[in-house]
Amino acid sequence: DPALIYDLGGKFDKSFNEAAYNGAQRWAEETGGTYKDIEMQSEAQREQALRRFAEAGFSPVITAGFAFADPINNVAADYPDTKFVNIDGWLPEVPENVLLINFQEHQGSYLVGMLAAMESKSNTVGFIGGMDIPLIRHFACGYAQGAKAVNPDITVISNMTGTTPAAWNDPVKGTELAKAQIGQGADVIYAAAGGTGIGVLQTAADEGIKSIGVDSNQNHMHPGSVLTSMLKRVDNAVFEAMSGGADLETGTFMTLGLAEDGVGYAVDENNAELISDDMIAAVEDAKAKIISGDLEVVSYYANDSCPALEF
Amino acid sequence: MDKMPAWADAVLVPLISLLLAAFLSALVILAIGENPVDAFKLMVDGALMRSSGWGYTLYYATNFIFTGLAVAVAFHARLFNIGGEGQAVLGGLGAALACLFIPWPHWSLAIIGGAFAAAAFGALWALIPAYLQAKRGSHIVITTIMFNFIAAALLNYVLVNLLKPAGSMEPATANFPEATHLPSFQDMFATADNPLFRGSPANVTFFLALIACVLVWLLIWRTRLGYEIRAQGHSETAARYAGISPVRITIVAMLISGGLAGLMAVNATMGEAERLVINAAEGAGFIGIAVALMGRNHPVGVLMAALLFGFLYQGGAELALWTNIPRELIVVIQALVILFTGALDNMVRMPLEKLFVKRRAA
Amino acid sequence: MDFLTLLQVLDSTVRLATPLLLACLAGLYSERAGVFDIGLEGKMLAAAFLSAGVAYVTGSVWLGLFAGIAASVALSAIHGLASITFRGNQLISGVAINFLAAGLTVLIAQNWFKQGGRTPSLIGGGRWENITLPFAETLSGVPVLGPIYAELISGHSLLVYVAFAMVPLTWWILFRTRFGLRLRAVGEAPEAVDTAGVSVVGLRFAAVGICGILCGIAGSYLATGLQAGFVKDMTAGRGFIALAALIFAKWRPWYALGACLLFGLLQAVALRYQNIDLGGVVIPVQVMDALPYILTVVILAGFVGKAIPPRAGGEPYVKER
Amino acid sequence: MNDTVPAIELKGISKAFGPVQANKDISIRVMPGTIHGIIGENGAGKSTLMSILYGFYKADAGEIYISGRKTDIPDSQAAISAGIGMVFQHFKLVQNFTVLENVILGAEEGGLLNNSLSKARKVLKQLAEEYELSVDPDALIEDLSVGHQQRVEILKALYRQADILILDEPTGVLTPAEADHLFRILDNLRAEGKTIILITHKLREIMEITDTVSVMRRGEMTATVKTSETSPEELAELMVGRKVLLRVDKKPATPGEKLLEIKDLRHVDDHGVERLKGISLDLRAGEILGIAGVAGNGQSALLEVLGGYADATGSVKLRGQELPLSGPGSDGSARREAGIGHVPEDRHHEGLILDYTAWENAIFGYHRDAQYQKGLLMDHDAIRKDAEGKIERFDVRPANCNLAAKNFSGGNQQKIVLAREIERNPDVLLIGQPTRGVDIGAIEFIHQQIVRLRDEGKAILLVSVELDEIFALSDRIAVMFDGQIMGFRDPAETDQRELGLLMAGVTNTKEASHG
Ligand SMILES: Nc1ncnc2c1ncn2[C@@H]1O[C@H](COP(=O)(O)OP(=O)(O)OP(=O)(O)O)[C@@H](O)[C@H]1O
Ligand SMILES: Nc1ncnc2c1ncn2[C@@H]1O[C@H](COP(=O)(O)OP(=O)(O)OP(=O)(O)O)[C@@H](O)[C@H]1O
Ligand SMILES: [Mg+2]
Ligand SMILES: [Mg+2]
Repeated sequence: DPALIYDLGGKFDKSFNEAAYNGAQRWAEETGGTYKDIEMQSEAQREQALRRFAEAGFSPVITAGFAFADPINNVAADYPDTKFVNIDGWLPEVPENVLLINFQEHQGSYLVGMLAAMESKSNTVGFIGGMDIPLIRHFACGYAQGAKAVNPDITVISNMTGTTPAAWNDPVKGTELAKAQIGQGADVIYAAAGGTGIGVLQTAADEGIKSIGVDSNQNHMHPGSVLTSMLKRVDNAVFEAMSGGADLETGTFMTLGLAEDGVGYAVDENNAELISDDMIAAVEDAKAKIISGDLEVVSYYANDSCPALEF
Repeated sequence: MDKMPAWADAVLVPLISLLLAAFLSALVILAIGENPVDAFKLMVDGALMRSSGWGYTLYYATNFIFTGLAVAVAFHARLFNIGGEGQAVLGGLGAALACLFIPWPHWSLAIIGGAFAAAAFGALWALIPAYLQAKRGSHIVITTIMFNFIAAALLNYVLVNLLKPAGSMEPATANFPEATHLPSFQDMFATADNPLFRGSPANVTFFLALIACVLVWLLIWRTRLGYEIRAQGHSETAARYAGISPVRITIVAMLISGGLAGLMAVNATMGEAERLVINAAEGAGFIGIAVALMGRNHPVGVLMAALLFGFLYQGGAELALWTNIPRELIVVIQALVILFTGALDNMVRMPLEKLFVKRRAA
Repeated sequence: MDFLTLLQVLDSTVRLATPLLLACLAGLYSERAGVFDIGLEGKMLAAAFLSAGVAYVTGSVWLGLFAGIAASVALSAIHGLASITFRGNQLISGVAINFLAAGLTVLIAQNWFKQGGRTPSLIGGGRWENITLPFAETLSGVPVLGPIYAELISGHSLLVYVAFAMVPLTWWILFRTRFGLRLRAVGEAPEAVDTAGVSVVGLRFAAVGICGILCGIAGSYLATGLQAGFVKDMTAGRGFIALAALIFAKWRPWYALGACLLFGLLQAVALRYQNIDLGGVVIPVQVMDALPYILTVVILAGFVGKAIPPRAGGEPYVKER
Repeated sequence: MNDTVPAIELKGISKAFGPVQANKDISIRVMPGTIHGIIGENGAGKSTLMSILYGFYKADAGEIYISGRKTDIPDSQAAISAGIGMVFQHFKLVQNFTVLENVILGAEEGGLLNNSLSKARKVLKQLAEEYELSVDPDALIEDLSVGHQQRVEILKALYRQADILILDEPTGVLTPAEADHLFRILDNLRAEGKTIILITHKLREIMEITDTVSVMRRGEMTATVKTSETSPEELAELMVGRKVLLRVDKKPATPGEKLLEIKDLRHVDDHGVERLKGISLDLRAGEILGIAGVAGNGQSALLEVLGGYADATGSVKLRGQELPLSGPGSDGSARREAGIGHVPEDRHHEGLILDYTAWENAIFGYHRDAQYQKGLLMDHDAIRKDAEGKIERFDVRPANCNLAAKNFSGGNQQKIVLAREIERNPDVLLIGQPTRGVDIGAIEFIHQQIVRLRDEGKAILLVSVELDEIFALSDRIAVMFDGQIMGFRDPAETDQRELGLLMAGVTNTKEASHG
């Protein structure tokens, strides 16, 4: 059986981890298979959980969150018969039995940035990140590029919640940051902040502005207020990994972008009325160009800086 | 005349308190729809029936021995050091700096250097509250609580702005050099055909903790300083009469206490993570309070209580792994142990004392 | 910083100061009566959880409030039992209560809602509405005072106004009523109260009970006023900041208001401006985070006006050894 | 008023604190309109008995009758309703409250304070005039002298319209003038028909003011007699259980060289009060200098300064060597090294660590001596042997050095302290209250030891509140009053009356005693 390990934010963070959970659920429903899952509570537990699952014969052992990359690197060699999968992680060398899956978040963020700029009437859009790490700057950078592509004069305000993992789980701060950005004129705010984002979306709904969700489809949380969600198809990744089972190809990096449907934006009944056909047309056009290579969204990782946004 | 024989005070009271805590914990497990007996079996199985389980149990116990001793030493001078967490955090910083910036040729030297740095940083972090208590009468409980938060902010700053390798996602230092990695129990005891302690973090620091137990015992019951610390703890006026300076004892006891708490970092950073992560102390500073209370501030008691909590921690992790019982159950058990052995001590003691007084009268 | 930004920062200060103020006043009652309470954090947390849980299930924020208060008062009762009835160590009891709340909230939340230790988001009647004070709209045009009234004073939830009203009320109770006189006396010299024929135990339990109620309101405000639901560990150290504020305020109600507003302001500023650039010198956000604690240590050290706690504080009242 | 029904009657009161039986089956009757004295040694159970009557402690057994009616007194409220007021040995006042607030506490009128305060202000003014009990109603207690604090306690009782007033050792902390004032007030109260119970150690006071007197010993009531039909000697005998013979056999002193020279010694305590106001005295080898004085006039401070745990200014020379009076080298261990031993006044809080075993206590203060060390550690065997010797020589019972100090009786605790200090053979021995709460047999032994030390050529500074003890032991007597020495006297050429006047601050004793 496969096993799934969530990161500290927990299974029901309405975001990243929940996307992983949804993928696993879908797999279970479609195949009738069973899987084991667990939420992390502390750093020291990571390696322990990996080992215990490997020893108990689970494979693949799928982990959500970059922080598992190092522990996997440590344990992979001890359990050659077990396949390990990690989402978002990076290792200089990928061991034989490990698969690392990454997403082109900047591409998806670019698209929702465009939508934000088209929606904004105040010419100001906001971004609220969780913990200030390169990954989140990577999100913000794509978002800012998308917004500026639509409207070069637009102001993009960006705030990070904090510098420690606690920043992923502080909705009170999310609310205050959202209020601050609204005060500065923002009328669309993109939250890439895990549980903190719940506070951001809530506040946007309370204050009558638009918000953009992240990772999972969060449109349903405040129908009519959540403009869209930047989908990071962690669910697909988990689904694929589980489906792969024993035959899963490992020892490599897998990168999922727009082309692979690994990222995207969500349109459903909750936000259909918010997004006009013109908006969809513009975004679909950009999406096609990105896939074809005609349009390049600069990655923050390329040289640890962003052409469209100062941090 | 004592109301109760010493053995009752040292063993019977904590034992009954512990049973009460265990009973309530069982009720909690029942309330969330699980079977306490199965849960207990699972914990025993995961923590004690496999060598790697022992490896985790002993790893956690090592942390708790240090922080428990830290609280105990301060208690002997009637100082409630609630700042073990902050002191351990600073200890981690000290150990990290020693490992990252000094080219140690071999782990045996690195552990000495790292331990020294960890103890020194922990002690220094305890020094300020100690000084303020001794010289200005600032309540040490409040100042050490404040210093826990200040330590967290400080470590956060240092990790994020100074020690984090460029491009890293986590607020953590780079990995320590190979030569500072301490031998784990696996390195020491596993053979080719018997992979003992595989993958578990227990390491040579455990022996350091045992040595610390012996040294603390010698210190408190066999040295002049310990004699003076206890005297001060029992009666400050008498201590002053005897020429024992309260300022000196307060500061020295807190330095030792902070140093012991800091030593915890040798286990957690050098022994386990092999780098410094943001919450390296993981609450062990607070568990030290429970450990010291249960262990009646005696190193042997602390050792036993630390093993018990190590078992709870590892067993709790196993529970979380295989059942729907969240790991927070351990926090609840810990709270109940502190409540019954510490705060509600008299609830058990008063009736017992009555019983003994009556028995003697009869 | 322009006027509007300033208003917003102050507005945020009011919101962030409210839970601090309620918890601080809670601690004030307890500690003025001689029972130290480092369990403010735990009581708030428990209240936050149960108020959110009940508000979600019933859809009534009022029922949520009462449930939150009940949870907090229950922990207060444990504290009272340990430190008043059984004359245990008040600090240890406080530590235990903090752990108990941290563990139980997640345990129960997980068992109840199966959402990883959080409650579902509250909607509609499960949350406190912001109250728009009369004429806020019409007056907002008036320069300076208009926006201050409309933005800063108006538009908070009921509990914010309750918190601020508690300050003069607490002052009046402590210094103008029989109950207040006895309460202060029992924190200074319980034997004087005892020999005056008033029950020390009764008074202390009353104080601890009030402390529980106020902590309950504080927790409810966090989960159902400031936020729309409970998440694990959502008090995030606010109980300890409130404790710091209490010392900073030297156990006095009006000073408590000042201290909580100051600490709230620090949080509001730290949130908006991660690193503050003071003409070349950059103050890192971590300094802002730690400032309440640092200030408290400075006050405790007696370098800036000494904080003298109630004389009998922290000691159980023991007549017979 | 019915003169045949007692105002108070206690029947068979018993009370145990854990294993300590503080009161054993005590019965007592107090007639209305009288002053009833209670005497007894320290720890005899006087305070306990009165606290039971006042509802502070709960008796294990026994009955209380007030004016003939059986009354339950489960708490102080009940006692107050029954018309009982009590002034405790240790005042029960809220230090940072005003006098007025303290007076109304627990006796407020209604839920708000305004009314109560203004009413109390009026009543207080009345009482002040009626009984010469004036205190500033708005002063904070912490700013008042002990005498005034005591007035507040009495006012508290009178404000509650107490008919029965209990005073527990009210004069222990008062100057003679204040004590006289208090007695005048008590006289007035008695004249008004109030009933008063007065606990005291001072036989003089008993003889002076009481109508009847009860004697307690070891938790039991040994006798109740009419004051007019007894004598101090008889009372003393009743108190301790056998004839008291406070004479010590000793040869005349042969004072030698000046060992200790004290000049202009001054000390300010933690509350900023000057406790020593320029003390000068010499102490010679082979003499016992007794210091007499009412408690609280600086004797304790003098011992603490000389013992090294209170800072002072001025000059103290030991064999001509200047001793530092503050900072490094001025602590207790430095003094011990210099050759000054010290038996402190309070064995429970200073002389002993009650939780330490006897052998640990036997080196307390000398624990840094090389003879008790073995390398880095303490040499427990050596210390035990040492302690066993002391215990044997001083006849400490039980002779078990592994027993915690708290498990010895007061007298035996005192012997442990004495053994420790005397066996050191210090050049100078400071002794405070050597026989407080100690039984007669032990007193004789302790006195012998002190005299033996003197005869060996040591200098002894003795502080005692017991004038009899001062007379019995001293070769020279100094009287302290208000932080100063009022004069030196030769015990053979003075008497208790003269010393009493000096203790009250009257220097012109010859005139006063004749006039
Ligand atoms: N609160 C208490 N708890 C335990 N034991 C007590 C308490 N109060 C008094 N005792 C013990 O009870 C006995 C009688 O004490 P009590 O205070 O009544 O004596 P007393 O006659 O008033 O003495 P003194 O003259 O010293 O005031 C003593 O052995 C004392 O140690
Ligand atoms: N407050 C107290 N707490 C505990 N034990 C006490 C207390 N007061 C007295 N004791 C114990 O009670 C016993 C009797 O003590 P107490 O001082 O009354 O003895 P005693 O008969 O008066 O002897 P001595 O004449 O030598 O003082 C002793 O064992 C003593 O340790
Ligand atoms: Mg007494
Ligand atoms: Mg005695």
